[in-house]
Amino acid sequence: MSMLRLRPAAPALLIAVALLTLSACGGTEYPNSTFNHTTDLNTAIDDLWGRLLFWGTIVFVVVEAALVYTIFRFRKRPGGPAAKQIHGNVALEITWTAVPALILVLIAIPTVKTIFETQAPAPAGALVVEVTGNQWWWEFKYPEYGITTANEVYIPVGRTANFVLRTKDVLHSFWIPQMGGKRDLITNKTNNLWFTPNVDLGTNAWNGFCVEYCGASHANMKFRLFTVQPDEFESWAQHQASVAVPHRTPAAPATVTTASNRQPPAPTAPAEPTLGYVFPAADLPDHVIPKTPVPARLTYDDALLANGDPVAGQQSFMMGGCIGCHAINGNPMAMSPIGPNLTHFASRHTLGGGLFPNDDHHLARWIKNAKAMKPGALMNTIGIGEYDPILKGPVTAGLTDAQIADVVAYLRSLK
Amino acid sequence: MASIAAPTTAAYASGENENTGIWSWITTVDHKRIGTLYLWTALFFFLVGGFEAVLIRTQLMRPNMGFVSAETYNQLFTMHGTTMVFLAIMPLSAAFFNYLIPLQIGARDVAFPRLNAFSYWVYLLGGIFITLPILFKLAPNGGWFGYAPLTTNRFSPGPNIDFWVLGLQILGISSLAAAFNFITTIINMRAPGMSLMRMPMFTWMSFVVQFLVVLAFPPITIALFFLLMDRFFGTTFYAIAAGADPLLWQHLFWVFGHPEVYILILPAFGLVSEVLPTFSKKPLFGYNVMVYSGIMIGFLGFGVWAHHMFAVGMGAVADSIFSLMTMLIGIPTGVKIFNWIATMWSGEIRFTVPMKFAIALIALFTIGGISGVMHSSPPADLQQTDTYFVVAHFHYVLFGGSIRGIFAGISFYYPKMTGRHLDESLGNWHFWLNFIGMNLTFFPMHFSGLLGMSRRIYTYDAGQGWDLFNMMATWGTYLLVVATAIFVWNFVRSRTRGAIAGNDPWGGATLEWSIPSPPPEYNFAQIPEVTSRYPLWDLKAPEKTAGIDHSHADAMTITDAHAVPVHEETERHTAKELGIPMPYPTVKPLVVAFSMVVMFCGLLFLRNGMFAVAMTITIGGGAAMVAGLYSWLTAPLE
Amino acid sequence: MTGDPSVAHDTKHAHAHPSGATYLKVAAILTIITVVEVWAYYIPALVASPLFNPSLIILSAAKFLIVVLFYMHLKYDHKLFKVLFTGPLIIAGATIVALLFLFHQLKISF
Amino acid sequence: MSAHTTAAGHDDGHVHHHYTTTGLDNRKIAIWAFIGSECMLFASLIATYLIYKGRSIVGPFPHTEYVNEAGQIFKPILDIPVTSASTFVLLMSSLFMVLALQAVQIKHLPLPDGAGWWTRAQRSSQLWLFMTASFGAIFLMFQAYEFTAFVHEGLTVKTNLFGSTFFTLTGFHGAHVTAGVLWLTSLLWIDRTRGLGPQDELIVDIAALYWHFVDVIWIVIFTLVYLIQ
Repeated sequence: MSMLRLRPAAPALLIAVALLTLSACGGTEYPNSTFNHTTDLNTAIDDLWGRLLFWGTIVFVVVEAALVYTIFRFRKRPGGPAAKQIHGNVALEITWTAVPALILVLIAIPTVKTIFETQAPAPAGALVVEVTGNQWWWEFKYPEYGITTANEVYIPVGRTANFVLRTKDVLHSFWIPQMGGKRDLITNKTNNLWFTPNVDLGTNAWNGFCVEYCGASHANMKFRLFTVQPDEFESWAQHQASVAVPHRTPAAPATVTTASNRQPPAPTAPAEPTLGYVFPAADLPDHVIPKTPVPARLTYDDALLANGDPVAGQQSFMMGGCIGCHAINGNPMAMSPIGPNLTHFASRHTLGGGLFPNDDHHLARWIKNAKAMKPGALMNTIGIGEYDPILKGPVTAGLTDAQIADVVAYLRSLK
Repeated sequence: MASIAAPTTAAYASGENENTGIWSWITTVDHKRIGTLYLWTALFFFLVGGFEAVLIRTQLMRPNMGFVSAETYNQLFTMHGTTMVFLAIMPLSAAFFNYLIPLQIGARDVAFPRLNAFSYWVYLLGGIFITLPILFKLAPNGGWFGYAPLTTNRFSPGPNIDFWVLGLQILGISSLAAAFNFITTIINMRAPGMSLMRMPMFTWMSFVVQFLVVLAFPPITIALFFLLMDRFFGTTFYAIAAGADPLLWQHLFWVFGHPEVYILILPAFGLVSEVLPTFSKKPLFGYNVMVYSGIMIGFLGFGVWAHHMFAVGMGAVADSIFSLMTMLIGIPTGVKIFNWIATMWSGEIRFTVPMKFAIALIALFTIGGISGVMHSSPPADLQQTDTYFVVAHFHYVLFGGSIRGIFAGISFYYPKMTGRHLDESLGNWHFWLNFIGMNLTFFPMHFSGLLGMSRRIYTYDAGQGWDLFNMMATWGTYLLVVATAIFVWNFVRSRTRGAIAGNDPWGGATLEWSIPSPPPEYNFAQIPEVTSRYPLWDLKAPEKTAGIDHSHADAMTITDAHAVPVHEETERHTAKELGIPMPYPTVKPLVVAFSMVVMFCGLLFLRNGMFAVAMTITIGGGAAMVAGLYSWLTAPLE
Repeated sequence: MTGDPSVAHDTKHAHAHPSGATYLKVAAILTIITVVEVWAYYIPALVASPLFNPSLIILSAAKFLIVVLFYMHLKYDHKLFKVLFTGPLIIAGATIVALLFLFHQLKISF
Repeated sequence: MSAHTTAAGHDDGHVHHHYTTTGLDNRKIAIWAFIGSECMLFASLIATYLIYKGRSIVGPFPHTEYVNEAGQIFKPILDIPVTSASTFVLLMSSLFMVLALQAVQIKHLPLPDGAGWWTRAQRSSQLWLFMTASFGAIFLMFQAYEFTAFVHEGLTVKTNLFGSTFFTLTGFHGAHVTAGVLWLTSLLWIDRTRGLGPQDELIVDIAALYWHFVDVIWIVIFTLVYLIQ
């Protein structure tokens, strides 16, 4: 991008537009680009956009060139010609009314066509994903499979995904820039957005955002979309639908992610039930891995995490008030639908509405003081002694750092 | 510039005249003084809104910055929008309505001088009311659009939104009162012979704007009233549990919000339509078409509101209709652009500072207009709405368009208002730094938006491909700070140090240039009889207006016995010397405005359950307002 | 009001207001329409008819028009007032209708 | 809202007669512009009422019976006979208003010989102003009665969407009537202290325009809210 912004160089702006538009299609440097042909929806939109950009560029060049030429040619010069007193011209007025009108017709026809195509009811056989917006996280339900999960959504390539959009509180908007347009989640109303990821898209991860201002942590209401192969999807879905059984990860380092899950069940743990497919952590593209800094004032000794005991953690989870909001299928005590469903929590790559990587380090701090980790977070402050803005004082009935390590161990075992 | 009037003007400009005490400003009903008050107040709020923008941009300079907290950021972007729309651009336009309309139509004042003072005081007090909470971190935080149900008690339990609801209600009253006043003024106070189709283009565009205000503000008044009732009295207009439909707010808001866009831009269009002909030494090209296109823009403006809502799922039919209506509005807007260029064509263009701003408006508004057409296509808009692409779009329209028009207007009319010129070289610095800074700030936002960056986020993650564009935008903003500082310095300094300007420093065509600078309190010693669109060119450069229809007003309609042919007035007298009755200065409009604001303030106490206190203040304020009103209405004007 | 009393006199006579008898007649018509409306409300067969709502709206529009034309003497007054009133009225009416369509209280059938 | 109506209506005193372009009085133009604006105000209120019509989750409802979970029965709440009466009252007040204006216009004309009571009455602006204001006040009493009755029957602004929209719409109208009654009372007071004559035609005219407008709004409300189901 040139920093040159002088008016006589206005066409430079245009070249910059063109260059950037082209480079944006590359995708690696601009991981949330809207110029894609990954689905039927964004192909239709991008075709329309191409037309708009084409005519927009022509109008831009014509107007700016006419302007620059006029002010250059008719600048006042010593000895130059006197101004010609023209008051108007009917033919010209008709021309520059009719020509733009014609251009608009050329835009309007495909626009209306695309509106009706993209807003038609989703084709039969579409995979229904019920999306519920919450301040500030996403719930995804697959009625076909009986799955409830949060902030991470898997869809198979080649099959139409029909997102049924609702909100539990204020307005939100569901947007995966690389997949197509956005649609708002409106209180007391159900909206739809559907698209079919191309078969050749491959297994990939994409960013999703809330794009309707929804309060304090609007910026932190993100999610991830994984487009996977149909068999991978089936595997994932079958496992997600199962009840949660803690899976021990023997002798794994505290910050281990789910990298090992893709391998077939390890021969050393034959008693464990088969884990389903999870998007391999090693394959996660950089732009879907959150880099949000942890607030400096929130301290936690990571050494404690090595001694976390999942069984004690399960107890603390019950006693520490967690079940007031969170559900874990298979745990009859934890059934509350208020917060994110944690059934296969450890199979997720992010936590806190896509704000942090789902590892021990971040999870411990999140449990200790979610409100410090995420502005306005509705989750209670759990760590004893942490300041709580609602109590307007330190938390007295909560968990110690050691207990938090246990809860971390428990949650991270829910693969 | 050497005219016999210069010494008098110089003496006046140095403040050697009476009636400059603070009390004279508080009690003034003179449209020029009220215009000046509007100008200074609105410029102050413009700086406040700009300062908020600087904080916003600093926070967004790099990913994951911690310069301000999320809550502070949300208050900042809400107040930036609210301030710029309601406290800066609209009142800057109002400054010109006040100052110029009576001068352009050859009147001695507006139709209702005291109502005019009332409008200003309500604006000032409302502006303070809505701005002050930011000092206590209690500023509104629901966005300038205030979408329900986020703004209801359930999701915004603090007093922040109360300030917003009540503040906008107060400001709406100011705008409405002013609009009734200017509609009446323009219809009924024109000099003999000044038919509608002879009005200067600024007056015409302002005329259209007043109708937009009169028709667009009631829906927002009602939408805000519903929200006020919900927040204070537990009604269910936006209550989720009662089955309310939050789209009600959005529709009512945008029924107001879209005409509001034209309320913000049309006065700027009017101003540049004055500047361009003057510095091209040619009459405005296609005057009639310019008038009709302005009316068309205003009229169609009421039929396009839902294009702000393509993502809400209105259905294909509604999307298509609003899309087509929106595209339609591009036509009269384009016509204006072409006519401006044709106005300069074959002229003798002088690149003064106001002319540069006017030309820049054409160049930059065109960009905003083109991106506007891009949003008008709903499927494409689904990739654009609520992203930085839209932020880029409306800043090209408002900062590239409205603000540029206003700066053109300020530098053009500063000599008329103060009797002195702004410094040309400081003006050039201001212009170029502003122009570069503006493009550096907002052009990259087109890219960050289309590359997936959404609006209203206080932070963004690293590695999303947006870093460069945000860095550019922030540096552009800093450049704008420098440019604005130069402008402020120039604006303040030139009041006492600028070169003396005569009646007509630029060779203007319209009546305001026929009287001394600054204009005497009575404006015109003798009301001129107008015979064409360009009365002063008829007098001084008749070759420019040779092709235009001239006619004297029908003798029957010249009922002002004192009307005389258009002439230059160089002598400065007092109204008393000339025997011109002037309205009495009065503090009553301020009293009424103040008690009305007190009445609204009372409601704030309901939040703390202080019912008795709230009712005492509200009823007390209301009673004082009614008493003030009676006293005002029963006192003679002049 | 104008500076010249003779002109003021002229404008006043340019639009003669209707007489007291006209006002009484108008009042009678308004009363009759209102009585018809309320009467229709109590006839179940009429209420069930698909024409009930449209007829009531037409009757009320007629009353509206009569008051505006005669009592607000828009019929006799300066053209300017007609413009100042009908312009906003049209925009207001169109806005109501558009909103009712958008909220599916009125349906478009294709 | 009414604050600036009155302001617009009465500003500029009654003393000087300036040149105006159209020969019309500024105040009359302003009041018509204000009425235009009021059209949009009431359009927003009426549209909201109609949008929420039939969308209330719980009763009471305007035209249909409602049984709540506890088995409590709520009758259709609108009282058509009472409202028909109040509608008639408001219509009549409009008639009195035109007669008041006429009285101001013709009171200076000499009475013909043997003029009957009607001819004499037609010249009494005080009578008609009083009647208009009183009928306005009676209308307000009807409304106060209606509101109280509804609250007793279990409908408040908080109950449901119907309650919120109904009370706000009719309440807004009621506030306009109240402002109008105050305005008319002020005129009556002026009439009693110094007498209104033909030179005051305008200030009565603009009050009348406002009053009739408030009346036509009620005509619309009566049909759309009360009669249509």
